[in-house]
Amino acid sequence: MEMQAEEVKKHVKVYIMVFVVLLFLTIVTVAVSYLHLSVGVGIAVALLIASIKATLVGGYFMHLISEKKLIYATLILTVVFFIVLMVIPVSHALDPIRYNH
Amino acid sequence: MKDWLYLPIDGSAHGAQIDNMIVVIHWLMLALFAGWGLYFIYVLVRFRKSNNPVADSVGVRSHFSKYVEIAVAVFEAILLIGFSIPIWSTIVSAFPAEKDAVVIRVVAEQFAWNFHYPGADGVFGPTAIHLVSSDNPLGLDRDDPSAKDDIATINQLNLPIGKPILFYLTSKDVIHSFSLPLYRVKQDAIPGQKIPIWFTPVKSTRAIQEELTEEMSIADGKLSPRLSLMISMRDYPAKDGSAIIKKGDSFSEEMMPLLLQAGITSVTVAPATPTEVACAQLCGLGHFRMRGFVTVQTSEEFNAWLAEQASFLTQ
Amino acid sequence: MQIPYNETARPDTGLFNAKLGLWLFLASEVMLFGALFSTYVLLRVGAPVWPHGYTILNVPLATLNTVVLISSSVTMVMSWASLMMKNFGKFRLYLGLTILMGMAFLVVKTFEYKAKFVHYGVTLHDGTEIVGHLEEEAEDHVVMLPDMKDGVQPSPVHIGRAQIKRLTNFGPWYSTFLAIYFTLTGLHVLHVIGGLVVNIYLWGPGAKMWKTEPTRFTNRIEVAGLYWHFVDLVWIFLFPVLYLL
Amino acid sequence: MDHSSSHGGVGTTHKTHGAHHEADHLHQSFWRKYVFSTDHKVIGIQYGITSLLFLLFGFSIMMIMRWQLAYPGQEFPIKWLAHLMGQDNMPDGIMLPEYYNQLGAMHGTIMVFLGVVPLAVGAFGNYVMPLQIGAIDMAFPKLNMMSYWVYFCGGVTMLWSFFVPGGAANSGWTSYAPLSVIATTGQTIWLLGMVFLITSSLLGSVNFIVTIIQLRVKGLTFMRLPFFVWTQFVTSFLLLLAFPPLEAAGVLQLMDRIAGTSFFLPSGLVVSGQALGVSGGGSPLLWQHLFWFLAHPEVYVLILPAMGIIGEVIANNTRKPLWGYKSMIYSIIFLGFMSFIVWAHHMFLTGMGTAISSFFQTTTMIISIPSVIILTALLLSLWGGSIRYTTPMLFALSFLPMFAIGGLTGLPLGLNVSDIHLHDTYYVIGHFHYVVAPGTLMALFAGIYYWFPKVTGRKMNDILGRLHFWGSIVFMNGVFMPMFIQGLAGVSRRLYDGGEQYAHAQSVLHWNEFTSISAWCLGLAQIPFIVNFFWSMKKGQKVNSNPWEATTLEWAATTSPPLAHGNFEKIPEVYRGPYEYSTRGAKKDYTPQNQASEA
Ligand code: HEA
Ligand code: HEA
Ligand code: CUA
Ligand SMILES: [Cu+2]
Repeated sequence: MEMQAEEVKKHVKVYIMVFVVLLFLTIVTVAVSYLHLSVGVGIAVALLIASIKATLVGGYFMHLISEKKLIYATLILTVVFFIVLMVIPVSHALDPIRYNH
Repeated sequence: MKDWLYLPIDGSAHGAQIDNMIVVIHWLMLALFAGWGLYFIYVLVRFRKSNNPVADSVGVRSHFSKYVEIAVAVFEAILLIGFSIPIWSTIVSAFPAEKDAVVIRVVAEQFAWNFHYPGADGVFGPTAIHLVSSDNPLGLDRDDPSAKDDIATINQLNLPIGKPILFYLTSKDVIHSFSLPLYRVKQDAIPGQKIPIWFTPVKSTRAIQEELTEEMSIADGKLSPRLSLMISMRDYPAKDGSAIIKKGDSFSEEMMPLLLQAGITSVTVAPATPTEVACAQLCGLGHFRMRGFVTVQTSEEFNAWLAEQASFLTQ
Repeated sequence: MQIPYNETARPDTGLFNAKLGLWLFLASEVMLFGALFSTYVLLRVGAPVWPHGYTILNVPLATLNTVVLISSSVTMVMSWASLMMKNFGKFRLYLGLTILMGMAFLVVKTFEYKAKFVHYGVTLHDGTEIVGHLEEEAEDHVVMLPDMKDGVQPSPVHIGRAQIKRLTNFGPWYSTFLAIYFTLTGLHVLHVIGGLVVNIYLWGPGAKMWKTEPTRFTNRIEVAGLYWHFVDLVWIFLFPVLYLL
Repeated sequence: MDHSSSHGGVGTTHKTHGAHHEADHLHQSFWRKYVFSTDHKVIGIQYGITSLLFLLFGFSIMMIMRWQLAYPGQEFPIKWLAHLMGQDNMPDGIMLPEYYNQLGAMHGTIMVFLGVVPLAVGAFGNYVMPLQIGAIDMAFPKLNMMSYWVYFCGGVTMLWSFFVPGGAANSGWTSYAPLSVIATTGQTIWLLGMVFLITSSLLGSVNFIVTIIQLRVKGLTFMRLPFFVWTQFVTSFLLLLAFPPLEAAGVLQLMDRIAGTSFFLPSGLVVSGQALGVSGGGSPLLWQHLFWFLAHPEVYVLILPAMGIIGEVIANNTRKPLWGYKSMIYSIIFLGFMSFIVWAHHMFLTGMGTAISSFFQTTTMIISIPSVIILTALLLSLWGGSIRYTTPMLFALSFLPMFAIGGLTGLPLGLNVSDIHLHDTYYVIGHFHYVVAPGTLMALFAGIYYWFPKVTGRKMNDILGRLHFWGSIVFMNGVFMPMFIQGLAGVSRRLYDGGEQYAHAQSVLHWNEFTSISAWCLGLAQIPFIVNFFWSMKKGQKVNSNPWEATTLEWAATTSPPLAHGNFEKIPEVYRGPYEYSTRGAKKDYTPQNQASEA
């Protein structure tokens, strides 16, 4: 592997910091849920926090901040299809031409 | 082209738009196929090994193919923007107002079509699951005032000619597909959803029957499955003048020898029920026989039919 | 005969085979959970009412589990870092901790599931729904102890069988909320179990490889770690989506 | 990048296909060598044989169904076969509607998931692709073996489903809910089988992508890859990203069937007059979305490897490079990408407003353009060639007009207005069979005739091959052309009696008999192939390692068959593009990729 032991030591500090932030964000998201915000705001806040946490895990624990191009390309492709998959079935379900009863 | 394509008779106001599109697309397909097909045959002959022992590694140098591809793309764009999108937005996603239309609920089930007319008051009575029974497949609450005059039929759909018909389509169990091939209507019936569709019939069932009238040979003296779906379009008397079959009647096994004895070897017939509801979506073992009948008639006939149905209710 | 780039990275891609393979696998996993999240959204927007997760599920336990899983992710990455620093003893310790926390997660989950299965809901013909514990189940009636409401314990209710439209426990069949809850978390639990099996193998018999092929072994830990972090990542979304919203 | 020196066996030159090597592996037991082998070639052959048997099986059940369609309600003439299928399914030799539906669903499932894809990807991809990129094996040989065996379990599971109470799945290969949720046990088994098949495909696609990216030999850049490898590459991405949503859907449907959930069941269902005692609140359309999210990319999985084979065979038999190689590659990449956003063209009539349906018909029209470009490039590749009418070439050439018919008939289906009349009719059946049967199947046959010498060291017989070709092409058209006529007349698909009861079907009903007789003749036309296949293995004309004088590595750098483990005596190096045929100034009319200078 290209990485040297010295470098890894530095990484370890980062891992600990990330860990602390993750714990903190967990507490925040639980605390926010007790505020009983309106559904829309609640969802937005919760998803925002989850996304930050996911970015931290992906970026540092999974080393995505310094990964190879090939992996970025694969993940970007996946994310595009993921979004398609999230958006289209729902928009069809909300298509005004139909009524649910 | 339309005749070559075996498209069935079209009895609806909007159907011609669908048919035209099918025809236009098939012209495009034919042109592409014929053009490339001729090229293909030419190439296969000209560049066979014995005729052209050494290949030219570059091959085609012209940009002709690029223009063909662009032409195809342009043609598709025209079909999309010029035809498909605007037609869809008028015949599928825009609807006549309920007050201007004949409104009918269609409830599909394994394996029958229930039609629900609101009756004189124009209001559909409420339905409930626990009321569903074999006598009341819709689960109509007959105690409710608005349901008192509602008419429910099974597999028989009567429609007045020339008026927009607005259907609300749903299903009790699985997905079916409500298809009127001769009126170019098709729409899935999905449980839990109420999907509106509409069309205007412009040809009556009788007129279609006239159009489909044909001569059919009965020389083999058998009642073929096909003939059993037909009605006679003429009276056929025996030699003694007594009627074997009258106009509008269907054929039976017994008639066949009689007809032959009378020297009749071919008969003028038309489909008994040319306008049908077909179920187009696989819905179980009875999918193939989930067939309903459409009768498109004049407004007078339609009103008379409604009145007749209403009179059954009061009994 | 050795397959090339099992151990070292291919220069033009900068990757060894298993790492690329695992990322591709994770891409497919994203689509798998994506479809389920899409299902969740679709069911939710289609539902006339959708319960808040915290009214049905146990948020403190889930918070605990979140902390456990996040911690296990850290120890996982630390175990890899220990190998990078050639410290096999620490590696064993950290990977061991990861495994223990993975198991703890499963234990907590078991309690959560069990609580659901002894929780009942009854729907009456008039549409009212009573939720609580089943005290008594007789031929002609049942007795329900409704859940606490605003800190007050309501008294048990006697319900005649004739009134009941539907009486079931809080299994996946109870409602679409519980259906998607059990499916998502169940699938996630299966992923945790899969990760545990791999980690236990790498902690135990698989660790022999460190002696013979240390680089390949480090690669393996890195790849196992990627998977484990992904499992953590899925939970990071499951937790707010199911419990908090 | 040069790894050939690092490990034993690879760098050293063996004298002949041979002795030395066999000795290495003599101690391997029969099981390790032929059954649980990790050698990509053995696995490829395993996939090949299994999938051909499934193709034959899928075709056979369709030949039985075609009797019912031609002569509805009449006794099946082959008594022992009717007997074999059981009194419950064919009492007195007359097929029941339930059974017709089972056979129909299983025909679709078997042909797609157990026949064509495993043959195109599992067999050809596994056998040929590593050779074409100069790899000694797949990147993960053990995983490769697992893919095959998981596929095998999936196949066995599917066959088993015929024997459970109520028989096999009967809700179509599309398994639309709620019908599939309330169906008999066979559906559960079908779902289990699908979980196996999906898992197998996922393992396989990861392996393929890693192999293609990581194991290309020195000098083999992406733009020097044979077209076939490119098609396998894109195909693997489709499998990788499109299958998981179906897996999710399969899990949800299993939950609905086993755990009593209501993912696909809306509230208020009444089945056979009885209210269904479930919570309700689900969505039947969700299944369709998740299914077609896979199934549309899946149809390109059916066609891309076929196009790859066609590209190889055409370049080789015209003795010239593929015309527009680069544009073909960009086209398949674009095609692959677009195939993820057209799926709802299967759902135009599920209640769709202008906005969503316009989006999907637009993407559908856009996706037809790369197909047009690929086909055009293949057609133009013929110009200036020196065409050799070998057996594989005949099959490859027939693919072009057949795929054209199938593809062109996709257009009226892709425009929602014309789809109103054509949806769920035999027109759709005609459309896709033209692409998968006279299209893909003919390409797969081309591949078998083309690579047979590589696998066995012997050529298949040309006379039998021609017999097979003409019989197949004539009767395939006999089977599928009338379907357009019936479809335009409005005849629905999946009708047990072939439309006998419907008045609007009467004028085109007589075609059913014609179609069925063509199908049976098509069956007969396969006999020369089956005979040829087995006869040539033992008795076929022996050929050298490059009988077609081809340029790509599987021919140019290795023996036939390639060495049992490791493929190559010496790992080749690549100096040029894949199809350097008839290069000016070269001595021979082909220059292999691994040839350093144009001597
Ligand atoms: C290999 C499989 C395959 C391929 C490649 C395609 C290709 C296409 N398909 Fe097809 N399709 C299926 C398999 C396939 N399909 C299956 C299995 C179904 C049914 C599933 C079911 O319901 O059970 C289906 C159903 C289906 C539908 C749904 C119909 C319905 O249910 O109502 C639609 C609608 O848009 C559609 C469209 C298309 C289009 C636009 C293409 C385009 O990609 C085609 C593009 C190609 C061309 C436009 C040809 C170009 C021609 C030339 C350049 C001329 C050359 C001439 C000579 C050589 C002479 N297909
Ligand atoms: C890849 C997909 C594929 C293929 C290749 C085929 C091939 C064929 N199909 Fe299939 N078909 C489907 C996929 C496919 N089909 C699907 C998805 C459906 C829809 C199902 C549904 O409704 O849910 C369908 C439906 C369908 C129907 C409609 C049924 C209905 O709606 O009720 C019909 C009707 O004729 C039919 C016929 C045929 C015929 C005659 C062939 C022939 O072309 C078959 C030719 C086969 C061969 C030529 C076999 C060659 C193999 C060998 C010779 C083996 C040799 C063995 C060794 C050497 C060991 N098919
Ligand atoms: Cu109802 Cu098919
Ligand atoms: Cu499609």
